[in-house]
Amino acid sequence: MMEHEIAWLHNYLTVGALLFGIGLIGFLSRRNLIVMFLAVEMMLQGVSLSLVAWCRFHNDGAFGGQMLVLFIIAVAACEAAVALALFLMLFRRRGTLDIAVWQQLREEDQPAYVDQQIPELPEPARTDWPKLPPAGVRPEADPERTDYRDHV
Amino acid sequence: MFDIKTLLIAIPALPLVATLVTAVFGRRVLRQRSHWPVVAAVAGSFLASLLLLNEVHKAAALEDSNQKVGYESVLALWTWAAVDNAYDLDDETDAQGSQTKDFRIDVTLRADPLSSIMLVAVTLVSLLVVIYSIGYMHDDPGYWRFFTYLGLFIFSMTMLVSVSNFVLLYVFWEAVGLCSYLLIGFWFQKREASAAGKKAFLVNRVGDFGFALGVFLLWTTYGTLDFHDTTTKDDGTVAVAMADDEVTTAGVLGQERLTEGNYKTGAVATAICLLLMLGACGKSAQFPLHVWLPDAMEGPTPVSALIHAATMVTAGVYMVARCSPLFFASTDAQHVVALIGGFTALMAALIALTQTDLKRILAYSTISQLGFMFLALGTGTLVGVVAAMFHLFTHAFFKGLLFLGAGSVMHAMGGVIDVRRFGGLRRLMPVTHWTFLFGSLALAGIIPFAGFYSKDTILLAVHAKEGAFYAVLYWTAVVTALLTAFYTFRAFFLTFYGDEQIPPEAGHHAHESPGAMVWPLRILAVASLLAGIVLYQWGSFDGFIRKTPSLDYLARQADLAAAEDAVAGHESVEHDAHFAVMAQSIVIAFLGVGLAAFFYLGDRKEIAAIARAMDRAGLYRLSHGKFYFDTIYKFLVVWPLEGIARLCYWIDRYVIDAAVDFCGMVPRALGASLRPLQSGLIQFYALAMVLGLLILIGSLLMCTL
Amino acid sequence: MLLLAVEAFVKIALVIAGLMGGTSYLVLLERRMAAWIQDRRGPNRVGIPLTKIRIFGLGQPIADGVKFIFKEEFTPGHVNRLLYFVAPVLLLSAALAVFAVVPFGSVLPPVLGGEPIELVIAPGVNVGMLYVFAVGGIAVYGVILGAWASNNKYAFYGGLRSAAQLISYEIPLGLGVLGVVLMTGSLQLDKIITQQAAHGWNVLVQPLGFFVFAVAALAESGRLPFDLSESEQELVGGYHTEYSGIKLMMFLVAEFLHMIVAAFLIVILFFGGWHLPWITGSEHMVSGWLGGWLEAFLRVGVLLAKVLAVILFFMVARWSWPRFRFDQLMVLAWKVMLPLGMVNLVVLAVLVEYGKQMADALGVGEVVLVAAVGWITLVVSWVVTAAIIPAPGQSQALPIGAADSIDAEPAQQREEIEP
Amino acid sequence: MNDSPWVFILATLLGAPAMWALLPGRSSRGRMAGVALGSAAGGLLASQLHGVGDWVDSSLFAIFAAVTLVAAVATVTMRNPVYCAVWLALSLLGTAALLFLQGAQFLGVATVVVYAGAILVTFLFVLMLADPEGRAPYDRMSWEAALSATAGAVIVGILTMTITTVLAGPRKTAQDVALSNPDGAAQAIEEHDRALADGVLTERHVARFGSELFGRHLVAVQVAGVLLLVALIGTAAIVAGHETAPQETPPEDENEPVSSAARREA
Repeated sequence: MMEHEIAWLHNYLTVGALLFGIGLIGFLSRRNLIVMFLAVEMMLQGVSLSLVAWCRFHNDGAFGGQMLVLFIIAVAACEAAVALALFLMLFRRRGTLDIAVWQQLREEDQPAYVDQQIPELPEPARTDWPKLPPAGVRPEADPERTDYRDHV
Repeated sequence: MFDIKTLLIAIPALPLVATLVTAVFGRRVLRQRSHWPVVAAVAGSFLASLLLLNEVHKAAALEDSNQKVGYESVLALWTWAAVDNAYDLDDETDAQGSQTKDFRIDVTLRADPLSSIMLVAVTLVSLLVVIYSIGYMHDDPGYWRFFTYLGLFIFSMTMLVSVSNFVLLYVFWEAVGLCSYLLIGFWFQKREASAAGKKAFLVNRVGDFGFALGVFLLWTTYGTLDFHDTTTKDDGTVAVAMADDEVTTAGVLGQERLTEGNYKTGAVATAICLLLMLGACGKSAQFPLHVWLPDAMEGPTPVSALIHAATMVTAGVYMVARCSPLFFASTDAQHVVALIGGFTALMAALIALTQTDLKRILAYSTISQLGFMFLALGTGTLVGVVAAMFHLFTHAFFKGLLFLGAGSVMHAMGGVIDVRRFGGLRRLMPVTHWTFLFGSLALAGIIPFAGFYSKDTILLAVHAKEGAFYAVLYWTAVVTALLTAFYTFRAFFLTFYGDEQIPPEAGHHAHESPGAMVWPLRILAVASLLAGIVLYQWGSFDGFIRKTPSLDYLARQADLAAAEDAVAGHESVEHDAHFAVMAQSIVIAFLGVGLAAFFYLGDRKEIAAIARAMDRAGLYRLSHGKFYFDTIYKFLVVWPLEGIARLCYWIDRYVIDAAVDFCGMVPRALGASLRPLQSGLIQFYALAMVLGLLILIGSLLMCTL
Repeated sequence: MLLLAVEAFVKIALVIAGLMGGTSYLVLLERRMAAWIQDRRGPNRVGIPLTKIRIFGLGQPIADGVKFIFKEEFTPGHVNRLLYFVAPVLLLSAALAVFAVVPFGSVLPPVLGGEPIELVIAPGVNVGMLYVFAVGGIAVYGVILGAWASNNKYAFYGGLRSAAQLISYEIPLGLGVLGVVLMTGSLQLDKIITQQAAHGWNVLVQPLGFFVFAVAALAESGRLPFDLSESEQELVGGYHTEYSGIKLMMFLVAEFLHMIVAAFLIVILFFGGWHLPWITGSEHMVSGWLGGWLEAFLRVGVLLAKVLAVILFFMVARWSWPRFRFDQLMVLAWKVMLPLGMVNLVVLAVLVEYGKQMADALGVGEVVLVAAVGWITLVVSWVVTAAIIPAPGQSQALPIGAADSIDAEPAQQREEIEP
Repeated sequence: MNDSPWVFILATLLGAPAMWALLPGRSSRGRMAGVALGSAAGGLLASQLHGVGDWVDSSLFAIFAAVTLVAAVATVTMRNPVYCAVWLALSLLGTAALLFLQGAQFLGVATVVVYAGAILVTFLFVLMLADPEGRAPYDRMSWEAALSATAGAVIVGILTMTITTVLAGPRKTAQDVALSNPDGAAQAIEEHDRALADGVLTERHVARFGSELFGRHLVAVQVAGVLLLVALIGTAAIVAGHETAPQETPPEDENEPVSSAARREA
């Protein structure tokens, strides 16, 4: 029924717009390169939803909207591969995924952006390590060579 | 197999290819073998020129019965530029009834007696000079560069001679000028050499400017710049006109204009001729633009021989000869040409008397001889023009020979060229001595050497003209001939006779030059001896070169005049005059040689006495100081120009630059205010993009709703 | 509607029960196979509890299961609790979800006069084969998240290896499937079976595709030549090092389920599914004796027998071949399997497009021609590959990390030369 | 259709501070407030949803949409990047389900296979390799959270308002005409459903999709293939060319662009 078709379209476009917007916020505000990229993928998903909705609304027998989404997926795959390679290179250079480290392209006389305050990590909860049986002497643990990371 | 068209293309193409090869591979691959491509190419060109001469000779002989004026064969290669409706015919219509004409430049080559004989002379001298250079330039660090430049020059010169169009003529006119500049300044580390190159270039600019104006005036006057006639075909293409094409556009020196004598007279003609003459003065070093040629001797001696004696400097003569119908239309212009030629000849000879630099003596001699040629051209008669070309031809040989000989001496003396510092070299350098003697005899005009015949024909031509003006010029020429014989043998005796004296710079070089240098001397010596007799006595040069269309035109005019004269019965008078002039010329030549022998083979005290006497009168200093032309130019031209340049510099620095700086300040200030936007933070840029997107969507929304 | 729901529910229950029971007894079977291969007896003692009846150790799976369920479930203190719990559940559900589109027979004759009952949980899924891939892709998360959440370096290495391996081998797997899909023209598994029943089994027609697919499927199931993610000798237990109790059982069952899925897919895609010539008929619908019931059950039996045969092959393979090194694993995926899959696909595409014309021109049957070309392709590519890829002894590849130590010294020298 | 743009504006106004509060850098109490605000905004939006077909479709849509959006918000706001990726995977699954609901079966599966199965796993891989702890300081900060939240909210507001106003505007289609005629309504609906079943909702969806893809869009497919190949080669070149690239020493100059976070890392 036509009313329903409009409702379908309306709902999907709303969800698409929201996905796009949330992805945009994520892209703008997150500092981790990879999380930024995830946000971009989310924006693409928002667009894909809208396209498919329009395809259905117009009852497009040629699947125009869906085709476009398919190519979006293909391009996203390329983009992901190249971006990932670049991220790896950046990470090898500086050992961090922080995007704010890469700001050399600013004008020469401009001051660098420096974070004002870094929220402290909450103190990790005390871990109850398993106790050794009484027969043995507890070995001296080398903090540099622990098998466990201190926290997840 | 070797038809005229193939040969015409081959003659310039071979040196061009050689130039490219040498330019590309010379520095790294060929190195001390850089001469091979050029030698091979120029030898090929020379052979092609000979074949071309032969073909043209045969063809010209066949043409006799035809209606055409002279013989010419034009080869159109491609269209270089074309502008439709470029020329307004003011109230005239051409054969198609059109009010306007198209401007087009075709790359065309022509073969006629004048160009073919020039090509032979150019390529022969080039070949010998190139071979000579192998010995002269060996071990020079710029060996490959020298041969590249030489190849480029030979290409340009052959093109200059064979093009059939004023624009291309101008192009290659400039090209040879460029080569001249490059080669004068070949040893650019030497301050004098680079300054001389610059001077030559700048002085030539004055002449070339006049030449360019002349070409413009030609275009507006005649509506074409082609030498030959062209025809418009049905399909709109333009081609070289053949004999039976009906609709043709008359070229400046084309058949149609020549047969009808359709040349403008009066002020326009005089203006054209004078402007062209200005160009010729620059290139051929005539007064008042002669000052660059002596300084050009700073270049390597083969260059002096090839460019500044035998070929390039004669381009002016060639051009005036080629355009003789234009000059024929203006008596005033003829007078100017003759006056300049006569004056230059005398002046340069006077300067040459006292110079001590062997090459400069020869340079002033070249100026003087070129003056002779212009004097002959200034007569405006067929005899005169042919005489000028004849002298050009022979002069190329013996002046090339003299320069090469001087180079040989210079080579042996370790670069010393001052005649006061060496002497008595005849035993040390026998071949150079003998060949130099041949050249000197030819230059002095001793019978039966080539110079005698050509100079004699010039004197005859001038003598044949009536009127006080030409009478004065004739006696000037006679005096000049005397001076020529004197200074030539002065140089010869100072160099090769007297006590043997070798400057310390010579070192181990003080011996006869190597074979590559000696053999060209021998060949040129033979040419200097025989060229005159062979060509003059058999009359073949005269008869052949008259087949050139522009000269044939003169011949027809002369025939008309001769028909009138025949009534008056001048024939025998001329014949008598001929012998008189010849006798006079012989006597004068021997007189000059004798005087030189008297002064310079004998006791030097007499020279000193005369020199002191001359000095007291100020004459010696005047001559030795080259009539102070350089100083005069410095006061009249250089200093005012420098003043203007300083003024311009000041204006540029403090007015124009300040304005530009101010203009630059504005965006800089703008940029400074916007610079914080370039924060380098990627997310800031993304935010800016989003804001832009918002504005875009918002405005779209406003429009839609 | 209700009937449909009931039917689906019954089928789901049947499949899950069958899979769970089958898995537990396959574990027993595997242990017995291992014992047989290693010339020992294996678990043969557990029978009916409280009696002395041993029945060849058939009670062993029940005992194992009970032990797993009642064992203390120890959760280390340093794990990321949420993902630590989610991972096994995710893995097991993904492994089970694959069976939604995998048929375990053809159809049953109509019971209540309605439509015949399809012996697959979700009949008529257009994208059947792709669905398998999608769910397989989700399964990777179970491994990698469990490994990360364990917060243990052995588990972490196992997870990373597993992720790389699974992603890499999905490509040859897909290429192998594409050949079949190209022949069939459908992604639905039951249609693929019907097509083979009509035109011959794919294993005869495209042996190269079968080879590629079988190797990739073995790698995807993570069994021994390819079990780098959990290799006991290096990584203790790989991604489930820190797991115990029922969560460990979930991982192990899921692993077995992967193998079963691989076996099912190999059988369905290449061995004709339920089809056995001259015995089971070749139409999708059943007919014949007992209203078709006999044929229907015969088909189920044939299918399961084939699957069991493949599983047995897997088990023999497990105890016969040594484990790959990781770089060899990657070389095999990207430099051998991928090109071979491409070759297979290209050859098949040409055959599908021009096979009929060529067969007519040569005067042979199309199937014969395609099969001949397929076998020639296999032989040729095998020879070429063997010529190109160096034998293990001559391999230039170095273990990961070895290259760094070799390069380290020159790098230092370079730094000294270039200030 | 009782669409009122004001509801969307209100939801946007609530959503922006909700996102701001949820983004990294706030206290946990602020996050609770963010969750509350976000739920309110979500509820407002949900009230604007339209019924689609029968209750099964409607509820399925509501569930999938909720999963997608909640997972999306979680993706953006999680402090631990591994969690971000996992939530994005869930969001992608929700998207895939929504695509299925629209009849785009192939795309749904492709999304899961390519995005969730390959791309995201690779990212997870790198994330785990790069920062196994997941406790980097830069993940606990955001850049200008308020500004970006506002920008995103404004975009969403504009988009949704456009949707409502445009779709609610007067439309004259054949179906509308039929709908205005009560007698023809049933027939029109039937016709439309049949058309849909023949069109995008066709039984043979994948076959039709494939024939369109390799028919009309063949060139685009080729181009996409070339693009993928180029990306493959480029990636290999980028990574392989710098196998032994030394770790860049941090610049000594204090004015150089190193955030304090990076310095702490070092």
